[in-house]
Amino acid sequence: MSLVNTEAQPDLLVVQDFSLRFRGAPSDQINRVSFSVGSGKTLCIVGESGCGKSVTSLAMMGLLPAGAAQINSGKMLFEGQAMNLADPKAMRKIRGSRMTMIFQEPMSSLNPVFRIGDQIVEAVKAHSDATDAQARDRAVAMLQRVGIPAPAKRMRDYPHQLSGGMRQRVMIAMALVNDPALLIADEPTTALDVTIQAQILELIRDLQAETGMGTIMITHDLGVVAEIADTVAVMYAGTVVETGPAERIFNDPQHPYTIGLMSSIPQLTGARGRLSTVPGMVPTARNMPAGCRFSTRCPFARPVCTTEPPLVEIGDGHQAACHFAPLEIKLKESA
Amino acid sequence: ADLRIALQSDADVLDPDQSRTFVGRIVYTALCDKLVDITPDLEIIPQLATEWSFSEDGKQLTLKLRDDVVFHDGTPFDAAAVAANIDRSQNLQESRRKSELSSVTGVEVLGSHVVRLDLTSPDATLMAQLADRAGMMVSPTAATQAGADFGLNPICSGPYKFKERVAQDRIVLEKFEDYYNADDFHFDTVSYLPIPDTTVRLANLQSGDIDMLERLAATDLAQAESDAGIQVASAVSLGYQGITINVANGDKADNPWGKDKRLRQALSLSLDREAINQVVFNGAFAAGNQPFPPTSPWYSKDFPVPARDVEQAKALLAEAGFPDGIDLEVQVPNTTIPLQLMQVVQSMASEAGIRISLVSKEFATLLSDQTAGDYTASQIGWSGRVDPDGNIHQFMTTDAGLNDSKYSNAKVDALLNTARTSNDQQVRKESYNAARAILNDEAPIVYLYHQTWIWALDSAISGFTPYPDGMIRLKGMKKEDG
Amino acid sequence: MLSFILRRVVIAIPTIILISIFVFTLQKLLPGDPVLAMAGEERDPQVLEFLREKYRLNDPIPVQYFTWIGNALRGDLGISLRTNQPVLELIAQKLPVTIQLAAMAMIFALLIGIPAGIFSAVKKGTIVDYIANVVALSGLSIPNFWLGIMLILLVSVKWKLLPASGYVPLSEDPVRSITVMIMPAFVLGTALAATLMRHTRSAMLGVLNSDYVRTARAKGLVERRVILKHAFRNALTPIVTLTALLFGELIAGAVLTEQIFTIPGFGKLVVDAVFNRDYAVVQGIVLVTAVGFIFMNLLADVAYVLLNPRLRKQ
Amino acid sequence: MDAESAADPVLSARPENRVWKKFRKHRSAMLGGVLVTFFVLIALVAPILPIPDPVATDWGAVRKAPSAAHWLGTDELGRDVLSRLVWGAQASLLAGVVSVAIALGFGVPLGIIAGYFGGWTDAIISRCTEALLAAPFLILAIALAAFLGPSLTNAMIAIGISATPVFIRLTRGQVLSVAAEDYVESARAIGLSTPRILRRYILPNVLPPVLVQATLTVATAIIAEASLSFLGLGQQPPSPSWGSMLNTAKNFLNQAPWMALWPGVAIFLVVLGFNLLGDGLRDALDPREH
Amino acid sequence: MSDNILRARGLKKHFTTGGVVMGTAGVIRAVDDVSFDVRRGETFAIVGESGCGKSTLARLLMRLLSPTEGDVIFDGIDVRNLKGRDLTALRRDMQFIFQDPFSSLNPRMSVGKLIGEPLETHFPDMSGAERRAKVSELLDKVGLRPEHAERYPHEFSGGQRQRIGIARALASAPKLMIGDEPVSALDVSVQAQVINLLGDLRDELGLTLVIIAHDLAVIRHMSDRVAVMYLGQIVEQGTVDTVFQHPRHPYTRALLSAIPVAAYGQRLSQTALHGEMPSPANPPSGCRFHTRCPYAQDRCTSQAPTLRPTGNGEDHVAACHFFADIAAAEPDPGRVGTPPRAAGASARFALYQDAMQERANVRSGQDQKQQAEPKPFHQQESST
Ligand SMILES: Nc1ncnc2c1ncn2[C@@H]1O[C@H](COP(=O)(O)OP(=O)(O)OP(=O)(O)O)[C@@H](O)[C@H]1O
Ligand SMILES: Nc1ncnc2c1ncn2[C@@H]1O[C@H](COP(=O)(O)OP(=O)(O)OP(=O)(O)O)[C@@H](O)[C@H]1O
Ligand SMILES: [Mg+2]
Ligand SMILES: [Mg+2]
Repeated sequence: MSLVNTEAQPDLLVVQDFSLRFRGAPSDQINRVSFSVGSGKTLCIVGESGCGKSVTSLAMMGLLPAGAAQINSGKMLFEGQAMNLADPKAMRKIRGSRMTMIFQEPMSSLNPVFRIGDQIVEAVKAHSDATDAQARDRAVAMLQRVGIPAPAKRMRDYPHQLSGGMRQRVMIAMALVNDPALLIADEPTTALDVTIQAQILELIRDLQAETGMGTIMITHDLGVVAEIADTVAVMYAGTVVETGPAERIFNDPQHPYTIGLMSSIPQLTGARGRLSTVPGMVPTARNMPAGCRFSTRCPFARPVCTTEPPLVEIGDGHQAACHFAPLEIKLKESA
Repeated sequence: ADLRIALQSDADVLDPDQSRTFVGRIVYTALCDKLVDITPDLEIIPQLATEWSFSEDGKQLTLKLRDDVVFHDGTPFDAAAVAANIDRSQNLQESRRKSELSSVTGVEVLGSHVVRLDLTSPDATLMAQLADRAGMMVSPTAATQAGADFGLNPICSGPYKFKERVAQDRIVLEKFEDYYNADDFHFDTVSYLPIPDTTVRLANLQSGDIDMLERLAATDLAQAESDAGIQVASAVSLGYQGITINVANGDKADNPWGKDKRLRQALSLSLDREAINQVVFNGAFAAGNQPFPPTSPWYSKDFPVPARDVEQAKALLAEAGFPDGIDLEVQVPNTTIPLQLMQVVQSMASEAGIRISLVSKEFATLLSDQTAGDYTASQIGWSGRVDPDGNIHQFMTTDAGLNDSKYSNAKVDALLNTARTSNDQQVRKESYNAARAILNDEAPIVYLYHQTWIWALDSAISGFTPYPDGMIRLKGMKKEDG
Repeated sequence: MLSFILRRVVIAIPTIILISIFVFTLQKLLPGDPVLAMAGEERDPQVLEFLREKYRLNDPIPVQYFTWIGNALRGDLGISLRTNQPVLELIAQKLPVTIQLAAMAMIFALLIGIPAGIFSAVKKGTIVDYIANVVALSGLSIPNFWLGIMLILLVSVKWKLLPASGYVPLSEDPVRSITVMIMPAFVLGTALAATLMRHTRSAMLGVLNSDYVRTARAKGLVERRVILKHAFRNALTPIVTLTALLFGELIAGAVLTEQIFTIPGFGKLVVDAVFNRDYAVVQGIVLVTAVGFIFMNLLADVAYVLLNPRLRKQ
Repeated sequence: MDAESAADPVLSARPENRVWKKFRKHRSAMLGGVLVTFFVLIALVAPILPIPDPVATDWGAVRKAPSAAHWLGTDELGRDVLSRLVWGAQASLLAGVVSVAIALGFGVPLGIIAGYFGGWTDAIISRCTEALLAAPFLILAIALAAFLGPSLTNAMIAIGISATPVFIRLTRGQVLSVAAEDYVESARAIGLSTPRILRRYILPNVLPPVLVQATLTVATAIIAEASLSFLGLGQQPPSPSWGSMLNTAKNFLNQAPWMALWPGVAIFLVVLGFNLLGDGLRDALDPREH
Repeated sequence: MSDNILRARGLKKHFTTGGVVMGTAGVIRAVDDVSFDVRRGETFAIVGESGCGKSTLARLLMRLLSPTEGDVIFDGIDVRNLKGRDLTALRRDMQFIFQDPFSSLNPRMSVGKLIGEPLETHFPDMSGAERRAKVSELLDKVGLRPEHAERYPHEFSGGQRQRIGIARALASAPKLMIGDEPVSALDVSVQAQVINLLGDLRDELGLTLVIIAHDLAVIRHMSDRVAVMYLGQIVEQGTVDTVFQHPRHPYTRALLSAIPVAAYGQRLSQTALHGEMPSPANPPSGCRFHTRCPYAQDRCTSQAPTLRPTGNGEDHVAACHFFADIAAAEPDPGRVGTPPRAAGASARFALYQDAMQERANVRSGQDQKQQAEPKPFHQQESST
């Protein structure tokens, strides 16, 4: 469905072994995270609330509060170039032009006191020498593109005059107005209801097909993932526990956490039995277990789980970080 | 040139018949001429009246007037104007000069510039009154027109005429070119600026923002004297400060302090007045024990400022039945100097066993409490008058206007009335001395000290003469350019 | 917008009446007889009684109040018992002075307080923030009269840089008028600056954490623009409300500063009037300040609406 | 479901302890605490300190500069400035704390009532607040001083009353936002009575900003006592207060600057102390701070 | 059984807005003429788009808001004019679970206090010790430990906090619990925990539940009957199975088709619904859905449809002029099941279930309900 042939291209963004620790925390909040996304492709990062999805994406944008966190390892290659997160100037150049982001909260992410038109125009002018008129034209075109009717008129609206869905579309327009190579969308539809959500997802898909933009979509809604992902990374407590093509993740999940996650979704068809759950909660930095971070909640946990499981390739780019992957075989072996 | 004078407070209404404040009188010296004036030695000298004489029985006063005088509005000054002025002072309902002229029964215009005042009885104080606000002549034309609102645009015959007034900011007078003696006045305008804070007043002089100030704080004297750019002049005032004790004014008088003169004597004895002067006023003021300062001819030498005698004070207390001391509550105006003064008094009296507690009140409250008799003792003073009568009669005679102590003694009444109606200096002096003998013993007012007026001037100013009445007479004053 | 303002004005009327009743009653309860207070050393009972009658001080308080408010409605605020000047004229004389002083003090406070507040919020937790706060708190704690006299002694007496006191109307000599006001405005402004600084700081701290500031950064805007445009514009609302409140207070609250710098403004007028029990003057000033107070709050509300598009009419 | 407890992050410290802990870590708040405690101690132990009688005059040593005999110099009546400073601490701190207590005592309940009930109650309270704000402080002070006597207590009452409107406004505004919180609605849903909701739900949640404002106002009140003394309505002579000391010293700024310096410094330090304390308290109570 | 515990009749709630500052007082018709019955012991669900008036309706039922018009009858009592003691009694019998577990608990009260408070109010005779025991029992019931009573809400995760809210609601032993989006703020795994808990409690205590949600899967999972709201009105109502299998109102159809399915290869072919929901301050004339309805005709713009039976089961009603035509033209959207997983994957899921079961059994000594077989949540008794 992609109009751009991405086969021969190197990955748009490669994150390798990325670790990050908040000031004063006893352990790394983000632990050796690796993933990549290609042009025109969509990577979905899923995981329970608080597992570090937003922190990771903010770190990539260089938007973590100054001095709050320290990066302990890892490198990021963006369009083949290493990004230096410590260089705010360089980051600012990329940010908003080549790499853009939409946030979870459409209600609060737009500045309430400026017209939406001005906010988009500002984004254009921050990265080009466009005249006011040119910038304005681009903004109007972009609003049109994201499906806002009468965009020239809407430019003069303030955020509060728009509904949640429209606001999120404005955010998307703002993110896309500079033709970014990569869009990071942090739970862009969580605050919206299903009908609006469907509209937004369709929009992102269309734009991607049209411009060849790579997308990282962060969510914990597996329905959304199934809808849009090419590849999926499942995160748990700051680590990537499983990653691979969407099809493999849904049809052949390997990590117990992924399985737990999948089992806890209520279904629209079939029997309405008791839901399966992942008991307990994500450990915080203060009581991070040694070794496998999921071990405290894993029904299969064994003594070996106190050592860190490597992310092992299962095939087709499908990797899982579990000593027992694939479960049904390994467990039998160990039993 | 402009002469800028800083006053301690803002003047009240600028109508000589209605005004009440000391600073107002300072403004009048430039604005309104009087029938007569005084010398620094308190002798009466001509101003608008060139000559005057009392009839044999002392019941008629004939005045000859200058004939070259016009009011600021062009109305000529003549005998009729005098008659109109006296009439206004006596009959304008708002007039506060009524009591000052109470002895005058009629005014006879004898010629265009001769006038005769008819009196009920001889009045020794009259000339002194005519040397002050009661003798100030306002334009009868303007006065008739403006009525009680005259003060908004006062028109007199002084060397300067009213230009503008911004409440609490300035009163500006400009030179009156038709003044008969205009050549003796060297400033084109005079501005009076109220600056209440003494430190700030001095700072303004030092920084050159003003040319002259009145009532320099005694404690700032040394500093002002050491400043080459500043000269200082001073004169002991006509007034006094003391502690008035409630002897018969309502229920509050019904206590040992009101009933037993020995306590009041003890209080007086417990104080070292010279030390008070030294501590509070750097010695610049004058210690006192009478309504007149020791330098005054009216001061009774028989009762010199008493030396402190704590033992004697204690003895008196014991005699009165308070061997273990006694409490006394004194109300004080809530300003710095009275509070400081009373703290010294408090400290000294305590050594004699008099335990003073101070209640500071803001002046309006203090005054109404005092009139109403709602006090035991009150620290208050009097700004002083040229004639001795003004400092004593209204305070010490039965039912007199300012007798808040409600002191009443027939003998004192008789003596003070005699002094008032006699034109014989000797008789007056003896009457005052006799009254003093009684009052010193009864002590309804414990006198403490006499203020000294201290002026600080830019050293470029010459020709200023200090007067004990605290006024600033501009005649002959000059400022060298520099 | 117009109807909003109109309604606010209508609401203000009972408030003003309430205030005038309140102050009137309170004044009448004060001890001290105005006529006696004014008489000072000259208390002729006859004259005093006449004056009491003349100024209707013997009437029952409600009658006095209705007389006063009746006259006030006809534009007659009475005359000063002390100087016989019409109160309206006094107010006309003082109002420009007071407004000039308050405005200059406010400008000082804004010029110092807001940048300092922004700066210390952005640099929260650093030594810069710490110093800014300590300086601000010193500004808050130094009594006005102390600072005022010290400034006069240093700047005027010692260095002879600025006039020590006095007031020149702006219309007469603008340069001198402003020069003379610099020190008092500064003295008056310091405490305000401190208050503003601390409020700006906390408002900015709140806003800097907001999602839309993050959005602005995500757009790749330079930091200065993010802070001054996106963050500060949103922090402005509480600051405007506060500024209006403070300005209202300034109009009546500059007593000590006016005393020291002998500025003939409302503060000194009202103090003298209170001490002299010059009721008409006090009442007149309270009326004007109350109106001013309400007007400032109205302005703040208007600004609030202008600053906050959410409150504007669709 | 008990499985969940296994991974429970056990946070042993109770919130109060954590507030205290955060507070203790707050360097400037601790500095503030030390300052305030120091002055409170001084005020308390003044009678047993080996210092001269604060009201003992000495005509021989009027306005003497600091020396070995008088560490901070003497005042216009030869009294020891250090001793007066120490004894004055009590009046000044009382002025600060009591007047704020008064303002809190009236302002917070009225603000809560106005904010929670709205409508007429609110209109009446708000209009009265405005009236109080527009009335000159001076009139209030004089009226109280006259009716009750110009003592320190009445100065405190006057300051307290005049500070009340601010607390009414602050509390009211805060209540408006707290009353809209879900947990207040949840309290109603559970069937709690209104007084209980006001006491348990509204009050504790409006209090933090009010408390912070209060510590700021303590400072303002100490200065206001100075201003009232300046107008003659504070501590009665010869008993010292920092305000009245400054007030007197004002007349001797030229000859005896130390008379003004020390009470000025003391006020500054206490004000600083309370403000730092207020800052620390706000940070410690704010869950977003860490 | 047809014993109705709660009846809503012609409920309306109109808010006036804008009056304060701008003078343009507008009327928001948040709930506009809603009637329904809730049967004793069933789970009744209300779904609808954000802003359609679900929360307002819930607050009306609880009498946290007074209706502009209409009545709520709870257990035969008209709730409308209750005051004082009677209102307290009502609140004992009817309890509320809030949408947001983070904001609905007073941050300054310990969990024990929070849960003990309704006990104090409703059972004032209870001694302190009894109350503490009861709090422990309640905590245990919702799967928390008695020690948790000492702690404060912010020390808990979202799921745990929602349980505290539930324990609190349970404290007064209510007959009816209304949950305003009790799981919307939670992520899937926590959501599953809370859904299970509510099901267990219902079975155990015989509660009636009214659940508000906008997640249809959740609703289908939990409830017996469902009402679909659009812009302040109920547009369709019926048993869950009927509504999900034979949706009649075009809005319900759109809703159902917009749900993304968490299974690979289930992409939605097209956007179900275009446009935005109109403002309740200015609702469209006629059928409120006509502005977005793909089947809208002239009549829809002028004439408001009323709820009428669809013929699919006695309870199924829908408010659309043309639902019969539409149903004839478009087949009911069949729901495709999850495609079969690879054999290994299926085994893995089974293993996981077993392991979870085992894990639960280990603790069964202290917690009986954990060892029960995955009980069908759907209750037989409620289907008619
Ligand atoms: N500035 C910070 N300082 C310290 N810890 C932080 C900070 N920001 C986030 N964290 C912690 O990092 C962890 C990961 O947070 P993050 O926001 O990335 O979660 P998430 O996966 O995006 O969750 P959600 O689905 O709720 O958005 C959380 O435990 C959070 O408390
Ligand atoms: N107190 C109020 N004043 C004015 N309007 C209100 C008030 N409460 C709710 N509304 C409006 O009523 C409408 C219905 O709101 P309600 O909260 O009931 O929606 P909801 O269906 O619960 O939405 P959500 O799914 O977002 O919770 C909305 O337009 C809302 O803005
Ligand atoms: Mg997140
Ligand atoms: Mg809702």
